[in-house]
Amino acid sequence: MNRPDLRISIGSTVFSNPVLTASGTFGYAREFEPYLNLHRLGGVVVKGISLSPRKGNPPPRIVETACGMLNAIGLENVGLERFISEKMPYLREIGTKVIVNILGDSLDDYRLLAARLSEVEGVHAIEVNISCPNVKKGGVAFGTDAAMAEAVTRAVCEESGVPVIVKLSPNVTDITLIARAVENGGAQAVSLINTLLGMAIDSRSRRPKLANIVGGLSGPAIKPVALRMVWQVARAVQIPVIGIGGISNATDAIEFFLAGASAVQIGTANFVNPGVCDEVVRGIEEYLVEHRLQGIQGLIGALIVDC
Amino acid sequence: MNRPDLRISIGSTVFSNPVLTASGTFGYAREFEPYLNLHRLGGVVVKGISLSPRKGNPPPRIVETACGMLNAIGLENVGLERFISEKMPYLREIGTKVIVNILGDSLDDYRLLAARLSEVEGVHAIEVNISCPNVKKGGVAFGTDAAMAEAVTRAVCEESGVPVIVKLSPNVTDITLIARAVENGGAQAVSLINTLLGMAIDSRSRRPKLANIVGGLSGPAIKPVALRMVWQVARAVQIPVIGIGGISNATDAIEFFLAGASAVQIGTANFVNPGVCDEVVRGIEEYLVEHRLQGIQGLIGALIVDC
Amino acid sequence: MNQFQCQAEIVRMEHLTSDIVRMTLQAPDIAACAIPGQFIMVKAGEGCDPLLRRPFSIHQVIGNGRVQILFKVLGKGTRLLAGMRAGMALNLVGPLGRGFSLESREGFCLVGGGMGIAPLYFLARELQRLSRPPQLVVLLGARTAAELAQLAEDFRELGVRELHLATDDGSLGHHGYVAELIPRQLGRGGDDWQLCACGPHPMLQAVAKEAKSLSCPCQVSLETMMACGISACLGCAIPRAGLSGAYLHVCKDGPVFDAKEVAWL
Amino acid sequence: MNQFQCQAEIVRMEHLTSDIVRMTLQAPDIAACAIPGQFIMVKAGEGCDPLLRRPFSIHQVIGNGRVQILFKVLGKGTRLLAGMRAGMALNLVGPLGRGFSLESREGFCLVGGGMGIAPLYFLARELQRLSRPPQLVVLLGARTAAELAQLAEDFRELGVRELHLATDDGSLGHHGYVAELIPRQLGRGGDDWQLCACGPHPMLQAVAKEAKSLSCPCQVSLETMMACGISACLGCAIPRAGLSGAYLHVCKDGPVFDAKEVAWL
Ligand SMILES: Cc1cc2nc3c(=O)[nH]c(=O)nc-3n(C[C@H](O)[C@H](O)[C@H](O)COP(=O)(O)OP(=O)(O)OC[C@H]3O[C@@H](n4cnc5c(N)ncnc54)[C@H](O)[C@@H]3O)c2cc1C
Ligand SMILES: Cc1cc2nc3c(=O)[nH]c(=O)nc-3n(C[C@H](O)[C@H](O)[C@H](O)COP(=O)(O)OP(=O)(O)OC[C@H]3O[C@@H](n4cnc5c(N)ncnc54)[C@H](O)[C@@H]3O)c2cc1C
Ligand SMILES: Cc1cc2nc3c(=O)[nH]c(=O)nc-3n(C[C@H](O)[C@H](O)[C@H](O)COP(=O)(O)O)c2cc1C
Ligand SMILES: Cc1cc2nc3c(=O)[nH]c(=O)nc-3n(C[C@H](O)[C@H](O)[C@H](O)COP(=O)(O)O)c2cc1C
Ligand code: FES
Ligand code: FES
Repeated sequence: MNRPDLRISIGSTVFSNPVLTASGTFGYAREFEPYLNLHRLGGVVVKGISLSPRKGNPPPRIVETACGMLNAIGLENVGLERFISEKMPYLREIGTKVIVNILGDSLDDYRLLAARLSEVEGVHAIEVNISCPNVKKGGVAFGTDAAMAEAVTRAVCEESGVPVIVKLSPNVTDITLIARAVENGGAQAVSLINTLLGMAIDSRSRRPKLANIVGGLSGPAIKPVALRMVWQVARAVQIPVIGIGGISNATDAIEFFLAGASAVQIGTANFVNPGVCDEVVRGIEEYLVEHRLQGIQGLIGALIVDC
Repeated sequence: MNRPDLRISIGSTVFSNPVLTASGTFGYAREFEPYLNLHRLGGVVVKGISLSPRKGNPPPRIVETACGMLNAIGLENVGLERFISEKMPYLREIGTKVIVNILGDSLDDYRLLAARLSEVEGVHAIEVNISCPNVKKGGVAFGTDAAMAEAVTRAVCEESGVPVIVKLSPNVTDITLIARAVENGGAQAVSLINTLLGMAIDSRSRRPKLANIVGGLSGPAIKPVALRMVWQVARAVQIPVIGIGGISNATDAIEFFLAGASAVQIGTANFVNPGVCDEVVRGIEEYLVEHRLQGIQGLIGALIVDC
Repeated sequence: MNQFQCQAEIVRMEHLTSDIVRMTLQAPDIAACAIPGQFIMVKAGEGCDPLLRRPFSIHQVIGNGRVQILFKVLGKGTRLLAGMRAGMALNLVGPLGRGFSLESREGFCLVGGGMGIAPLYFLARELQRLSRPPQLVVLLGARTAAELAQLAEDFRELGVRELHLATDDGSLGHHGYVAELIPRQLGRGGDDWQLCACGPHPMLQAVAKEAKSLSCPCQVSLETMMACGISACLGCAIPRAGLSGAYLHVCKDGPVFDAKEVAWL
Repeated sequence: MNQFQCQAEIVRMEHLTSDIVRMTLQAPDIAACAIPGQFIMVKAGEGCDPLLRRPFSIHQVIGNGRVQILFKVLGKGTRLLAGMRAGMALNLVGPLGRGFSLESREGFCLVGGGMGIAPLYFLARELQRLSRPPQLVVLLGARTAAELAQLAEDFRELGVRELHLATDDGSLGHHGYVAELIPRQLGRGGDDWQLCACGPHPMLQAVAKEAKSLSCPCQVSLETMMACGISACLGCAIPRAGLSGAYLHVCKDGPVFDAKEVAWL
């Protein structure tokens, strides 16, 4: 039997395999050079980029929870121009697809980011983080309102020359409504989930464990919620779904494919095992061979449900 | 120093301490007789009761996840009348407060349950599970819509002669909106969180691990989300808040008090350690003594937040 | 109720094969009142991963207040347990559930497959200790000889003479399933005999079928996922026989059931 | 980059006190390129509770490709590590971060408090191995004599003659904080000397203050919560000196910093 075909496409971009890194958990890729073969990754999603550099939140920024962690990094990043001049040269070299995660305070921010980035050589797709607060709407997150989510998607799609992925927030009543709005807005794919909003308290000092009080929950703890949302969204939209949330090994990834994901992103697990992405690619390949599947397409949405 | 005062009240009901058991995780209390002093509990919240008996979902009904579990019991219960005749006599005897959790398909169900139960001797409060689907509204859960949540609260409060606690679903965009609606509806307290909707898949068989496909996530994994929601709701309403979600020991409980909870409920931890509730009561007492607090009131909402 | 939560010291660890372990625990309260077919819930590991206790049949109750469990390494819980050493302690809850009925019969035929053999050893011993011990036939099956050798030896030492073995690979005894041995052995007894079976679900199904065709009463010990083991979570439901659509609960109504109570899907 | 992820066998476990452990690991790649002040990230336990790796300073690099860490049992990660036995394996990532600068000076004064002593042993040894070894003063502090005795002995065996001790309870050496020993010792050196400090934050703060008033250059090794240790999560931020409001990252810009870089809040 030939090696199974791991390729998937999002819009016009073809990925050699469906294993991507999740934004904010893989630095700008170089940090992982000692631990895995970067060119074997399906793609790298870089840390969220804003128009201007951001300093991020005061420490403590992270805290461990049961099978998970909370982070309140505060979207610290080098800003658009330094990203392009300092980080892109290396990213172009590694020979894998590069997806730039963008974030803004307003529709204009998103528009400017998309326009500038999609001109940059080596940027293969844009992922729009809509979990950020919309400053003009009193800080309500773009991603928690279907109309705002659609508007920001449309704005980015109008400016972007590369495929646009919209990353959904799980902190909503009905994620399929947001997913459909975003599909209407022109997104070529959705990725989900971003972190669940959580909090931790130190009973000794009686203070929040994060300076920001609340933070985003990630890691194995959230996998059941992520899997449920991916399954719901995959049945609600026509565009490809990228599954994210607590994926730590190939078995986890396969569960997301079965639920309907066309690709996966690995986040927190990179911290625990910096070589994990390589292992996941290999594990998926082995599963496909063992189960006599020609390629990843045979697995996507292949969940067997009676009734 | 005297023993610290652990009493709290909800409406007219005074609880000897703030440690309650969570619905569906403590049977009808008798099951735990070998493992703890039932009369030392602040209160027992019994398994959700419906008008007629329910058989529940087909198996498998539970599955373990990272630091948590999913359940799709399907609200199996003996029904209102058998509950009153078979379970209440024992519950009256144990000398602790009894809260009956109720669930229905329609406003009328809730009304009938409240009217009948609040006449029963030994029922000290009613907890309304609004995470159930509203059959008349196409199965959307009562608890995911502020207007429906308010309506069901009002219906129960009109009929009930005992304090009414409304139990909130965490599967919403803004839980403070629902909490405020429920407060408007006349609830004497809110309890939160119910389980997060999740899913698990078996990669070998390619089937969902639960016959019901999706189920409710509980246990330590959800504690950060629960704590965040309790903190948000406690600042949004005037009525007491009962904190629920992943509480496994006294330290966890204290975190919820600091976040603003007036009482806590212990759920999944009862399965892991059937004596846990006793330990939590003792641990809270020790904490209060150690920190020279006269009573639990000094802890409620006492989180120190700079700025 | 005779149920206890206790911290039990591990007295002995025996690795019967690379992945089958017999663990002896000092648990006097449990030992004092356990009956064959009952189980205990064991907390593996300190943290909350794995979160839930794991159920194990009581394999043997021995003097000095000791109980044994016999288990196979399957996942993270059993892997943690297999890594424990004598002197360490485990938290136990038990004894739980409804065990085998030892009601007087001319003979008992015990059928065990894989780790389903665990409770049958305790059962065989208690049957032999009855004031009027019934005839005893023990049929044991496993995948391969290695999994069966030590256990068969134990039954022999117990004085069980009618012991017949089966392995999936034919490396010991009958080459095939253990349920296939029943008709030959129960030729002698009809409804004066009692079948008691424990093992994988398909095996129990086959045993229940044989029992029906031989009109022999049959008790089966079932497994399901369990969160609590004490009838609090209602997670351990299995479909009840008949058209009511209702459920039995393995931790309370079982784990031992009359085969007729169960809907064999 | 000289960084590795490896499965390392535990060669030796030494329980220095009831809660202080020295662990020797076979990790040739890491041993070959580590410098004093660098750290490794260790995965404690198999499951995902605890989830994240734990950072530990490299305490010593010894022949045969071995590294040592020295740690105190604080929570579940260190408790799991303390329960390991020789022969077992741990997954390591390292060596990580920016270590101490050994740039030539007349003398080095090493100030360690509690487990902050760990990296200073490695540092002291490397300083003595320089072609022109500087003068060396080592000041060690701990809560009580028991925590200090073995470690002080180790520094003595290394040939450190200027070794001064302090304990919070006065049970060994100076009764008080170790930072209080600095003025007396650094009377002899001014800016020709280099202070190198590692320990609890308040201690480092005190050392930085002394360094400033003595105009002595000062390197401090800081601790924060870390998720990755490899500059990927940005979780390990600490405020940078000056008014910019910007942050340093302990795992990449540190853990060793010039005390002047840091905002001492
Ligand atoms: C009443 C009863 C008695 C049992 N007696 C024995 C015995 O004597 N010896 C023995 O080896 N095994 C026995 N089992 C099965 C044993 O409980 C499981 O093998 C064990 O829980 C697996 O745990 P794990 O963490 O190693 O595996 P996991 O990683 O959790 O899962 C591995 C497999 O085991 C199954 N499993 C996991 N948890 C449970 C659970 N709580 N209940 C049932 N199945 C589960 C899963 O379906 C999965 O396929 C018994 C089960 C029950 C219900
Ligand atoms: C660069 C660096 C080097 C270190 N070197 C040593 C050393 O040589 N010897 C030693 O004993 N300790 C060292 N530490 C501290 C050590 O990492 C923590 O003691 C350890 O992580 C505690 O883990 P735990 O699971 O036992 O405790 P937990 O239960 O996680 O927490 C106990 C306490 O330890 C702190 N802590 C937990 N995780 C971390 C973390 N990832 N980083 C920092 N602090 C944490 C928490 O604030 C908490 O108060 C170092 C820390 C850093 C950042
Ligand atoms: C430390 C950290 C930083 C993150 N930063 C970003 C970010 O900048 N933009 C974004 O869209 N998501 C960000 N995320 C969310 C992850 O990309 C991912 O959606 C989430 O962590 C869930 O996946 P996981 O459970 O595999 O980590 C961050 C997550 C973590 C843990
Ligand atoms: C097996 C199981 C059954 C439950 N049944 C009910 C129920 O009948 N009614 C209800 O309101 N909540 C029910 N719950 C939710 C719990 O009461 C609680 O809100 C939730 O489990 C979170 O708390 P925990 O993390 O401490 O378990 C159930 C939870 C579990 C695990
Ligand atoms: S396992 Fe909980 S009710 Fe049976
Ligand atoms: S620990 Fe992750 S960036 Fe420093």
